[in-house]
Amino acid sequence: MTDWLIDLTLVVALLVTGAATLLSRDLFRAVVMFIAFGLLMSLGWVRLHAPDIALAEAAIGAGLSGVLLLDAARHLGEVRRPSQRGEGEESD
Amino acid sequence: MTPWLMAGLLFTPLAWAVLTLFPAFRLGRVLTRLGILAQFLVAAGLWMTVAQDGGFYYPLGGWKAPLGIELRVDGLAVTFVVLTAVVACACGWHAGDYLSPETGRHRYFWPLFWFLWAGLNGVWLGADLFNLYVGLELISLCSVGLVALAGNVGALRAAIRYLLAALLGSLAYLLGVALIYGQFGSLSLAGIQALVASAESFPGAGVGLFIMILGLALKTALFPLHGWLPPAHGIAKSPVSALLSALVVKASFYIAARLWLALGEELGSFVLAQAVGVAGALAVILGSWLAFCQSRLKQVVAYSSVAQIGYLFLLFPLTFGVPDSVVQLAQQGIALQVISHALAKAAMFLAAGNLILSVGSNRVEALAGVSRFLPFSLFSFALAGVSLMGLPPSGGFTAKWLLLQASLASGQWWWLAVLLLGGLLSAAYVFRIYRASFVESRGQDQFYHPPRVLEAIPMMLALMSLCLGFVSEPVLAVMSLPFEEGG
Amino acid sequence: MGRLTLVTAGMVFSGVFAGLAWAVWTIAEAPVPVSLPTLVSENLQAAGVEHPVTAVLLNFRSYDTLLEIAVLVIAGIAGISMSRTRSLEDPGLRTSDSLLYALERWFFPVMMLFAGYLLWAGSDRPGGAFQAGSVLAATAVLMRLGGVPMDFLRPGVMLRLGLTVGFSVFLVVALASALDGDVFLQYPEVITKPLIVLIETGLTLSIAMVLLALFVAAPIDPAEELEEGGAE
Amino acid sequence: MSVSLLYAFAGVALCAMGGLGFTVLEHLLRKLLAFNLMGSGVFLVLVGLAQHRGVPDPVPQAMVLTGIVVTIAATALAVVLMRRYYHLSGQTGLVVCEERKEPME
Amino acid sequence: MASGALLPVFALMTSLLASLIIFTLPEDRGRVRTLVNIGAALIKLALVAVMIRGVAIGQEYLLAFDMLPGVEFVLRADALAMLFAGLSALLWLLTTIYAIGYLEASPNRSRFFGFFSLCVASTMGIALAGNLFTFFIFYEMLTLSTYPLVVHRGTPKALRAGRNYLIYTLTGGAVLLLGIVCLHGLVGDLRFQEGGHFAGAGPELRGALPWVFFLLVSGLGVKAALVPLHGWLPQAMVAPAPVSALLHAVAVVKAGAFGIVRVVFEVFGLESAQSMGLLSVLVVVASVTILYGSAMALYQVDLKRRLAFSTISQVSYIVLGLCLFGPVGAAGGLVHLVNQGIMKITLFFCAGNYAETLGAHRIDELDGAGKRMPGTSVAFTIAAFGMIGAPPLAGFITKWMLGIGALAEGMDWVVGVLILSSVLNAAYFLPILHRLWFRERTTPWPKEYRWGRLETSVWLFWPPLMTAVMTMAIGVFAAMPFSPLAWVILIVSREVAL
Repeated sequence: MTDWLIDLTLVVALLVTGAATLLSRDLFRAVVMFIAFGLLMSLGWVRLHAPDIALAEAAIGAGLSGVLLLDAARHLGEVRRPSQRGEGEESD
Repeated sequence: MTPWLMAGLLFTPLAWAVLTLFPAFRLGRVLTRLGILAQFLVAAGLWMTVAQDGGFYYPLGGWKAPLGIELRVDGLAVTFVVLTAVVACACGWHAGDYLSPETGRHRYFWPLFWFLWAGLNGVWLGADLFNLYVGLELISLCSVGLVALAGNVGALRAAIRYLLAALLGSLAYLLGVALIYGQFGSLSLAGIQALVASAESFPGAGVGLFIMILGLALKTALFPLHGWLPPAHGIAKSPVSALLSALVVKASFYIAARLWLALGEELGSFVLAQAVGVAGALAVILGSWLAFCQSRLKQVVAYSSVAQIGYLFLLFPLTFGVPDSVVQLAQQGIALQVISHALAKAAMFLAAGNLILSVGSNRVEALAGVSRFLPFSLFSFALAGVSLMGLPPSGGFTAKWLLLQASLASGQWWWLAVLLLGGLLSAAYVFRIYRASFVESRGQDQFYHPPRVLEAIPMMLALMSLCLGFVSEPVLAVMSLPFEEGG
Repeated sequence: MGRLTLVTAGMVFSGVFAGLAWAVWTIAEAPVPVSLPTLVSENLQAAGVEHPVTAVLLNFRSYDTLLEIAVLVIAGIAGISMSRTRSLEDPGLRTSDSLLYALERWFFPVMMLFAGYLLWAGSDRPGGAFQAGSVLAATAVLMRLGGVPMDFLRPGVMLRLGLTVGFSVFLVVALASALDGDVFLQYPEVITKPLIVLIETGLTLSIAMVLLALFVAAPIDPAEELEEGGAE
Repeated sequence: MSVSLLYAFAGVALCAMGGLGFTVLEHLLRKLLAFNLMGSGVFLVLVGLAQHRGVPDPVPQAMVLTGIVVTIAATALAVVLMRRYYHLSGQTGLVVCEERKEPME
Repeated sequence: MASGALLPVFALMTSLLASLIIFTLPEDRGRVRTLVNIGAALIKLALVAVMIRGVAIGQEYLLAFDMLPGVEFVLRADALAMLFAGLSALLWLLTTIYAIGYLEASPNRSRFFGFFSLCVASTMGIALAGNLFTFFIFYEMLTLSTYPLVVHRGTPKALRAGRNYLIYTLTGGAVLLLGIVCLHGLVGDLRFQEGGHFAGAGPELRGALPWVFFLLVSGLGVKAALVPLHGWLPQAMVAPAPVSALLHAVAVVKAGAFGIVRVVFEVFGLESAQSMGLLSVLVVVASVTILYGSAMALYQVDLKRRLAFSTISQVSYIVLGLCLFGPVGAAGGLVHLVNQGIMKITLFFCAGNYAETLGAHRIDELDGAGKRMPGTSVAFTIAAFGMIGAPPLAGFITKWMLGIGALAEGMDWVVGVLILSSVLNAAYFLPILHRLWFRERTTPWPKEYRWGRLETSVWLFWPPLMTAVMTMAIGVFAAMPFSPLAWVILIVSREVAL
């Protein structure tokens, strides 16, 4: 019973963070939600008897891609006025 | 002998990919050309081995399916391996003279090219669902990297669009694999095929098959999921476009076709088969129409790929719920179509690249006077066009003939109209190019004349696609070779 | 994006959800004809490692792993081909964040140790090259954000060697295994475990390197040199 | 119904959510996030469905490990491309701002 | 594979190789090109002559291999093939000579002669094809190789004509392909066979065969310019004169007509086609085409356009002959394949001469041309009288045979058609002759060139005279062995078994 409760909570939390990732208006916030999602996923993998994946998910999913995306979110802010450069056909 | 051939096939491209990562463009070119020759010989050798002794399963790591990964080396697979060798040979050689060595990032063309080749070989031989997924991803990432090599904004946008589409497609495929694995507990295609044949019905796995085909259709750019293809193929460097159109889209189609032929009869449905066929028919007609409307030369060729891919998907309706003889006809027709389109489209893109190089513009109107001063480049383009139009004696014609026969024999006469109309529409866009080139506007020769090698390569490819019709029978004979027991 | 499109897409994906859920449900009800876990545990003896996941990754289905590393290397190559080629090291990036700076003192050595442990543990317990590699990469990314100079990230021979070392080792082993007439990737029985450990070490390095290279390959400062790139 | 199956259903939901986000969202980075969600969903289905009888199955687990690595490679490459694209064009979407662009040539 | 199998291949290859060599020649190597052109034409003529001799004594020339499982590529020299092959080999030689003179100073000659040879290679293939599949291969090759010739000048008008030409012929090709595939689906791969295949066809086939026949004939009818499928032909007149000559006399139009002959004689068989009621429809179409073409020709002021409509009308004589369901009528139709070719090529050569030498394109510009260019005008006159059907010229033979054939089969109304058409022929040719010989020139020629002693260039002067002489010879020596009529009677005797 406790197992079920834990798993149910975890699943709901997963879905909520996932939805929050997609819905949040602020890009930075979305990425933070995604990192949280990654951590929860990692827990989920533990619950699925997959410690290997859990470790990888924690390191990659939450850690690495989190940092990567955060860094990107910081730089890909708002739409800049486009530069004058043409679309470029094949330049040869 | 066979082990060494397999080694050559699977691992030389990988090794060459590592080797060519280190030197600069020019040395990479030399290395690549050596490797190309070796690979070509290996592919031809394997083809002859299989043509003599029949196909076999090759268990990697000594572990047989379902535990390990087996490669399925049969007539169809080796034919495609040889096709890849021919086209990659041509494109690689062409690229060596076409790409400018002065541009720094062009050096990365070589490793990506070799990885792509390795991935393609992996897919042709693959018989394990998950292994095919990895192979697909390998091919996709290589292709995206190659598209992005063009370096400008348009190329980046096209590359991103392509990457996103390819990733979505792969994920859909993987989801299907998850369902199928859940159902059967195995990843080996042959094993699953055997399980499916047992009387039960597997609705869940049917959904899996559907999703996989959907994902693969996205990766193959089946109408209406084709949006990513024209920008990517149109803007990439010409040898890259040639590789992508000739081989890369075929890889995902090949997987879809193998899945369908193995599992379609049991897991598929008539509606699904017809729906895929209708999408293919729409692709043929609308793709040709869009190709006709393009103002840029390479966009015309790219949209023509969308149209030609449509034909391939007629495989689905023509092999569902029909007698075995019809299945055979349709299968042979599609295989020929794949081969002839690969050769013709590679020739066309390479020739288009030469033309663009010569006239200095990508626009169709800029071709005025080309037929007078650059007849050779135009002629390779024209010969490739013959195959695309499905006119004799090209491989495109024999393919069309078989498909016409199959649709008649299956009683699904409505595909006849698609096949015939598609041929006429493709004539419309191909002849639009010729027409532009026959306009006499300039008095003298102001064009750049590309080196002979660049002109000779598309010509050879075009001639091959043209003469494929005459040798269709022996080619098909190798493809339908039976399996050697055990292996 | 109009409201109509949104509603349509919503409906489509509700349908997708329903269909998939139904498929999962029916599949769960049916018996599974083939049991791979049994097969794996039966053959674990011959695999050279005790941990089943590692055995699958590096022995039973090692070809997948080989191609997967190839995918990583490709992503790395494509990534550095896009970067400004002069240098991947960007001095402008270094933050003087005191927290990171403090972390550097004790956090990094611990992480290194942890990565090493994961790698070593892989053969009989959860852990292995992927985890170790990604921990290593994550650490390096943090170090880089913390301003530690990384000269080896210049796109020179060293970087490429680093990118491909794991892949090359794997490839050499694969080829060598066929030298005495066996099939590819079939390790000689006696030295299976050392070979796997060797491959894993190489992979760890390469995975870390690729991920790091991809992280730093992105152009950092949007303000600078807009003219660079397209026109060559 | 076992616990694993619950995760499989969660995976299905994530797939649908991610797919919706992937098609509807315009910002490239958001698309990428949606893609990652979808990927996680697929991995959950893969392992959850295979293990629904309670036996841990190392094969799908290994597959997911491979899948995660492939996904991170693709994600990282996508980020590189996107930032490069943004760097050159100032755009964060593929179609969004094309109307606002000044006429070219 | 004996030498017998190789002769048809050689005959094909001579022009194919010639075309490849010419394509690679640089523009300024005029001499080499001329040498290759004429050399290949002579070799081909010799090869065809050898084969004609062989066929006459009953020798078999056959090459066959599988192109697809169950689908053969067949080259075979039979009597009917030799009729067409002989015609095209002969006229190719003359047209090549003519074209060399005609295009002397114009650009793109390598391209032109390359495609020209390719075109003849396709014609040869059409003649030698041993089944519908092979026939189709060369039939489409012909379409492709004539397109560059039609648009050769690159003017907007030429490009437009080229586009229409393609729309018509490719659509026709698609319909033909559909017919061939349907036939293949019904009965498998069929070689052409004297007497046809369906003499004893069961009722289940008889239901489907008329549809197949309809598809085949309407596909072929596009090239044969049967009304209402003739729209492309008058427009294609913008092509240079040698191209028009070739298109009308041997290549495109004749390919269509020849295809219909093959289908009626050697696929369906004259008797079974008749018993299925297929020919009675065709005979009406042919009659309508004959009258329509002649009537339309009356209204044309451009000389080449008038000739074009005349072609539409004349080619249908061939079809008409087939449909008369009798050996005499059939012989009349077949012999017109040759007769019309020789007469029409003469007319086009002459029209080209007027255009090149005098700059005269319209009929009302020809006043007094007979004095300025007597040789050309004599040739034109002979051919025109031949077309009208004046004895003892070639055209008379045709009309005579057709008339007798129609009467023998009790189709008297056909004789009416023939007479009416002859009257119309006279009505559109005689005014031209009147202008040539009996009008005085009052104004200077639109654009005159002078070539030394002769009235025009040597290359342009002789070909029309030679064909004019042939026009007479065919009529006068109709009874000699190896004359077209004698050969046709040989064919018909094999087809219908008299």
